[in-house]
Amino acid sequence: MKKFWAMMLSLVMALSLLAGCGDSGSGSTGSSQDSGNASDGAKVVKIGVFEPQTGDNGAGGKQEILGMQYANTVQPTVEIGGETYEVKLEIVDNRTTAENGPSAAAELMNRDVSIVLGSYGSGVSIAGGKVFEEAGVPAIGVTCTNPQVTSDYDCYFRICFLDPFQGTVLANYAYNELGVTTAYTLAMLGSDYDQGLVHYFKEAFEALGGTVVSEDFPEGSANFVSYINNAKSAGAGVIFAPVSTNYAQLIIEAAAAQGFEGSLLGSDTWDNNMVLESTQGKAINLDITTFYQEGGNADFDSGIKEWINANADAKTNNGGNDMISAVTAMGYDAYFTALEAIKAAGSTDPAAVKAALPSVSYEGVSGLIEFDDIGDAKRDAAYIKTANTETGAWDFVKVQGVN
Amino acid sequence: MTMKKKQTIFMAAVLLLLLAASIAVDAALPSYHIAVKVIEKATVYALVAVSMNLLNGFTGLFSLGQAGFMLLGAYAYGILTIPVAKRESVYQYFDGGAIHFSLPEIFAGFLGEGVGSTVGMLAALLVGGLLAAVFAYLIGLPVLRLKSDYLAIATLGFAEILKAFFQWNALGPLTNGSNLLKSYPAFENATAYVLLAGVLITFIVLLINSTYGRAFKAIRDDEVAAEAMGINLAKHKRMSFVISSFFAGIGGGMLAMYAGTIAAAPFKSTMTYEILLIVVIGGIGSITGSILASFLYIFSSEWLLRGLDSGTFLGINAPGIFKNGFRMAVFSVIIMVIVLFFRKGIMGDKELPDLLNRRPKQRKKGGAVK
Amino acid sequence: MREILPYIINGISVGGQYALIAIGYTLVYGILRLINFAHGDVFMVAGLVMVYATTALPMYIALPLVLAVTVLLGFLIERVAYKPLRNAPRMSVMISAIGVSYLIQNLAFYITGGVPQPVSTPIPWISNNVVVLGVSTKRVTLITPVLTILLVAVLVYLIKKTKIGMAMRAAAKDFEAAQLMGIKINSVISFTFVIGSFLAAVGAMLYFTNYPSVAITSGGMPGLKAFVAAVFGGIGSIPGAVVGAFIIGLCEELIKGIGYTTFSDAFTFALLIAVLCVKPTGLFGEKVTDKV
Amino acid sequence: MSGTILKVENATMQFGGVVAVDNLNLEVNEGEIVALIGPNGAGKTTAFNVITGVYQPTNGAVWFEEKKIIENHPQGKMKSLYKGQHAGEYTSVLAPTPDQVTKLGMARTFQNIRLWKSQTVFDNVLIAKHCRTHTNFLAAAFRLNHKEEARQREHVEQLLGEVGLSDVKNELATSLPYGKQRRLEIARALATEPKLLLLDEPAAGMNPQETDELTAFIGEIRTKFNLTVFLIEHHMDLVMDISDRIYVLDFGKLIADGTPDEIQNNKRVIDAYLGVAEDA
Repeated sequence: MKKFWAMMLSLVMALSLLAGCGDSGSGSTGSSQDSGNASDGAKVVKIGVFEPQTGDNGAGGKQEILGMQYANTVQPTVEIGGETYEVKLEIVDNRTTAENGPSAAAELMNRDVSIVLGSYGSGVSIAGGKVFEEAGVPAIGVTCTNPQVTSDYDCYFRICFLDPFQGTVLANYAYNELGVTTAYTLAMLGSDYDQGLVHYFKEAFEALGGTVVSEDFPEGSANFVSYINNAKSAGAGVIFAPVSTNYAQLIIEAAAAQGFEGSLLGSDTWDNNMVLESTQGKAINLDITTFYQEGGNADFDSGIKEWINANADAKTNNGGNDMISAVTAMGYDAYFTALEAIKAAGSTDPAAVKAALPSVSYEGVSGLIEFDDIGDAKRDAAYIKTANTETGAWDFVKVQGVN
Repeated sequence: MTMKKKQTIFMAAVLLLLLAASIAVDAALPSYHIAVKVIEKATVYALVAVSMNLLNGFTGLFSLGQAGFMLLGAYAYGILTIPVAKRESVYQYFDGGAIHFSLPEIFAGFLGEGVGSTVGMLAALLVGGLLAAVFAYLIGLPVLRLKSDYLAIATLGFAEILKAFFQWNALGPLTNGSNLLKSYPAFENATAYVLLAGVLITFIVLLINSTYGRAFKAIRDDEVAAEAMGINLAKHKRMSFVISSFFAGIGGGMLAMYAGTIAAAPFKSTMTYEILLIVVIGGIGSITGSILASFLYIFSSEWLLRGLDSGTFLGINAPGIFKNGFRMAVFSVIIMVIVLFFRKGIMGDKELPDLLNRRPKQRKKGGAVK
Repeated sequence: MREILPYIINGISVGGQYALIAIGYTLVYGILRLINFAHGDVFMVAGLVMVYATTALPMYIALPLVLAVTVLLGFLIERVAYKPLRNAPRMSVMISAIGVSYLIQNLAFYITGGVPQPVSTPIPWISNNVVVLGVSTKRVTLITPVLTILLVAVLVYLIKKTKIGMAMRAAAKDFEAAQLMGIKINSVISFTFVIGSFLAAVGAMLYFTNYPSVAITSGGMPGLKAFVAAVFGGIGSIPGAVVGAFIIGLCEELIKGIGYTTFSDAFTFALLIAVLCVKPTGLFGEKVTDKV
Repeated sequence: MSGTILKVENATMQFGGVVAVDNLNLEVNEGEIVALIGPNGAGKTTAFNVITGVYQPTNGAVWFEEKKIIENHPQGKMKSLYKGQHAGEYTSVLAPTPDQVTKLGMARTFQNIRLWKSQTVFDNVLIAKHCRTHTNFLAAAFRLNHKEEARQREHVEQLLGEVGLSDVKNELATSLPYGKQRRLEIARALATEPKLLLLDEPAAGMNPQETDELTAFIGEIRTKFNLTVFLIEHHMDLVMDISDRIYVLDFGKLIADGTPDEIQNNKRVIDAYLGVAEDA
C-alpha cells in the first residue's frame, strides 16, 4: 500500500513537472502573440504584480496592491496601436523574503507579463530583479527605497524617493524645524530598510551639528518601554524609528505610557491608518514623511474610498477601514505609469515597454513621475504630516526638500 | 550482496535520469523559467533536508539548528565571492567592508575565467561548509550531552544567537550588518545545482551505508546498547552533528546563490521547521524520501498550489476561500495528517530501491512484517 | 536608582507575563516530558479572540469568552495532536507539537489576512496611565506581577491540596505507576492543558492590554522566552518557572538599559544554553536518573 | 588459566543516601565461569554497571588484566554523605566510558534485551564490529576500507553460524523469538572480541528447555572463543551447572563466595537467598 502511494506521488510529480514544462515552453517562445489573445477574442495585456502578501511585509504589500487593483477598475483598458487591450493584473506573492523571490518572479515570467510592478521591500526586489533582468522584462519599484534596487539592474525603475533622500529630509526637519539637537534612532535588527534610513538620517543629522544615539531591537520585540527610557536618559528630543507598521504602533504605545515629551519621527511606513489610530487620544507628537498626502487629490480619494467600502476583501486588506495609505497611492500611480509606458511602446512586448519607460512622464496623485539615468524617480520633495491625536487624522505640515 | 548491487545500480540510474532531466530542462527553457527555479530551489532543499535527516533520522539527535548552520554557509559564500569592484556598493555603509578579495577572481587569475571562477565558487561553498562544521564542533561539545528535547531547544537558541551576531553593526565590515549581501556570482543553470547536490547527497548515502552510518543507526535505536558495544557516543554524535552541519552550510551557500541576496533575517526557526516538515513528509530515516518530499513541497508551494492563494485553483474560482494564506493552511493540515496518521511519511525508513526488491524479512512470519 | 527604576518596573512586569506562559510549559513538561511548542500560539490565539470578542461584545461577556475559548483550544490540541501519540517515540510527539504550532499560525494568518489586529477596545481601568515613584507607566504593568503571584498561589494550593492536584503530582512522578494506581491519566493530562491554557489566556489579556495589536507571530518570542524561563527555573517546578520568568524579564530589560539592545534576545538563549550545560535541572528542578 | 582477569576492589556505589553496592571485593580468573547471585535488589546489576563504566563507583577501583581501569573517591556533596568503608584510600579518578571499557576487551548483555530494533540480525552483529575498525569516516564512506569490511562481514557470517543464527540473519532482530534474541545479544557481544563476557540474567524469562540449551551454549562459546564469563543469574540450575565459582550479594554486601557445592551448603546464603528465591 505504502509502495503504491509513494509511486503514485512520484508519478504525479514527474508528470506535472513535464506538463508544466511543456505548457509554458510553448508559451515563452511565442510570448507576445500568445499573450495578446484572450479566449474571448478581446486583446489582453498583462501587468505582473510582484508583492508580498504573506510574511513580515504582507500587510504593506497588500495595501500597495489595493492601489493597483483600484487603478485597474478605473482604467481597465489601454490603447495600443489603435486597438483596445484589456489590462489584466497577474498578482504573485513573493512572501517578503529573498529566497522566495526568484520563483515568484519566474512565475510572473511564466504568465507572460509585459511589465512588473513591485515590490514592497528591497531585498526581495533585488532577488526578483535578477530574473526580470534575464527575461528582459521591465519592473517598476513602487516603494522599495534602497538605492541598490535600480543601480544593479537595467530593467528596474522606481517611482518613489530613496533612502538617502528621505533620511536627509527627516534629519533636516528634525534639526531645523523641530529645533532638536539630540536624536535617538531605533531600528529593527536585520531590516535593511530600517538600517539604511537610520544611516542616512544619522549622516545628515550629524552633519548639521546634532548628536545621534542609535539602538537596534531584535525581531519580534513587543516591549519598547526600555528603549523609550534609553531615549529619555540620552536626552533625545526626537525618536526616529523607521520601522514597520506593527512596531510603529508598539513604539507609540510605549512612548505614550512612558510620557515621552519629544517628537516621534516616522518614515513612509508610518503613513498607515493603524499607526494613526494608535495615536488617537494619546499625549504624543508624531511627524512623518511620506509620498502622498490624503486630500491631495479629491477625485482619487473619494473614488478609492468608495471602492474599498464596496469591497469587503479590499477593506480587510486595508486593515478594516478606508483610510488611504501612501503605499496605496503609490501603487495607483505605478499602474498608470506602466500604462503610459505600454502606450508609448505601442506594443505588449516587454523589450519595447522597457525601451519606452525612461522617457515616460506622468502626473500622478503623488506628484510628477519621471525617471533619471539610473531609473529612479526624479523627486525632490517629500510631504511632512503630523498626527492629530484629537481628530485621528493626518494634518499636512509642509513640503520638505533636501535643502 | 547482489541485491545490494542491484539497488546501487538502480540508484545510480535514478540519479543519472535526474541529471539528464535537468540538462534537458536547461537546454529547453530559459534560465528564468519557473521550472528551472523550482528545480534549483528543490535541489538545495533536498540537500539540506538530507543533511537534517542524517542527524535527526539516522542518528536520532533532535536538532533544530539547521537554519543557523545554513546562515553561516550563506554568509561565508557571500563574503568570499562578492567581486572586489562591487564591494564598495554592497558594503555601502561600511566603506567597502574589511575583506578585499574574492575567491572566484583569485582562482580566475591562474585558472582562467570560466574554470577559475567555478573553482572559486566551489571553494567558497566549501569554506562555508567548513565554517558551519567548526561551529557545530564547538557548540556540540556542551550541547550534545543533552537529551532530545533539551538538545532541540538549545540548538534552536544557538541559531537565534548566531542571527543576532550576524546582524550586529559592529561586525558590519564583515557581515554588512543588517544590510544585504549581493552581487555575488551564482551557478547559471539548474544542472549545476543538481550535479553538486547530487554529489554531496551521494556522499551522505555512502557514509550512511558505511560502518559509521551503521554506528549512527545503532545510537538512534539504543544509545545504551551502542555504548556498551564499544561505540563512543560523544565522538559519533559529534561526528554526525558536524557532518550534518557541514552539508547544511553548503546548502546555505547554495540557497544564497539561488536567492541572489543574503540577509540573516530569513534564517529563523521557521526555516528549520519547514525543513523538518519536509523530512517528516518524506519519512524520517529515508534519504530518497527527503529528496522526493523536497521536490514535492517546493514544486507545489512555488508553482502548483499558487492558485490556492490567488482565487482560482483547478479551474474553481472562489476568491472568498482561495485567498492569501490558504495554501499554507492546507499545507499545515496535510502535515498534521501525516504526523498523526501516516507517521512514517511517504517512504518510512525505506529507500526507493527497497520498493522494487521486497526485503526478505517481509516474506517471513506475520510478526516480521512491519 | 532613579535611573534604573523604570527598567526594573518594566522588567518585573515582563517577567510576570512570561511567568503566566511559563507555567503552562512547566506543567505539561512535568507530566508528559513534552515541550508544547504550540503553547506560545495558544497565547496568541487568546489575544486574537480577545480582539474579536471585545469589539463585538460587552466586556463582561467577552473576557470569560476568551478564557473559555482558549481553554477549549488547549484541551483540543492535547486530544487531537498529543493523545494519539502517547506511546510514540518522543521525537514524533515533538514534531506533532511543532506541526500544531505551524497549523495555528497558518490558520490565524488565513483568518486575519496576516494583518496585525489592533486592540481597539482595551480593557478599561487597567490600561490607564499611572505615575509610580515618579515613573509613568500603565496600570497593567503594576497589576501583572501581583496577579501572577496570586494565581500561582492558587495553583500551588490546587496542586498541593486537592485530589486532582495529587493525581497530577503522581503522574509527574511516575507516569506508568500512576496509571496502574487507577489514576485516570487522560483526564489528568487534559486538566493540565486546561490550567496551562487558562493561565496563558490571562497572560494574553494582560499582555495585549499593554501592546496595541496582536500579530500572528506575537506568540512566538514570548513563548520561547517563557520556555527558557521554565528551564531556567527547573522544568516541572512551578515556583521555579515563576522565579525564572522574573529573572529573565529583569535581565532582559536591564540589558537594554545598559545599551546592549542588539543582544537582548540572544542573551536569553545564551542563558538557556549555559544553564543546560552547567545545571540542566535548573534552579529548582529535581534530578532524574535513567535506568539501565 | 592463571591470571586474574577482573578484580573489583573495595567498590562502593552510593546513590544519594542509598548504598546500592557496599564495599564489593571479587576476582575473576582467566578462563573461569563465575556467577554473581543474590535476591532481587541486591545490587548485582549495579555492580555490573560499575564494572562496565555505566556508573562511576563512589569509592573503590576496578582492575582488568592486572591494570587499574576504574577508580574513584567521594567528591563534592558525596564527601559528607559517604557511608561506605575505605574512605580516603583512593585519591585519583579513572572514569572510562562504557565504550572504552568494551574496547579493553569486556563485553556485556542486558537484563532487559537491548537489541537495535530497526536492524537485521546480521547488522546487529556487524555494528558491534564497529569498535574494532581502524578507518576514519572519509575512508569508510569512499569504501577504501572494503577489505576490512569484507573481513568483518565474513567474520560476522562465521559468528552467526557458530551461534546458530545463520538462517535468520536477514530478519529484523525484534522479530526473533525470545530465546534467539538472547542468543543474538550474546553473539553481538562476542563480535566486539571480548576476553571477558558479562551476562546479565541471560536466562531470564526462559523455559527449562531453553535454559538447558543456554547452559550448553555458554559452555560451548567459552571454549570456542577462549572466554572468561561473569554472569548474573536467578536460574539456580544453570548457575550450579556451569559456574566454577559463585559470589553471593545481599543488600549490596558480599555475604559468601566459593564453589557451587560450598554455596549450596552455606547457611548464610540459604537464609538470605535460597529460602526466598522465586526461581530456585
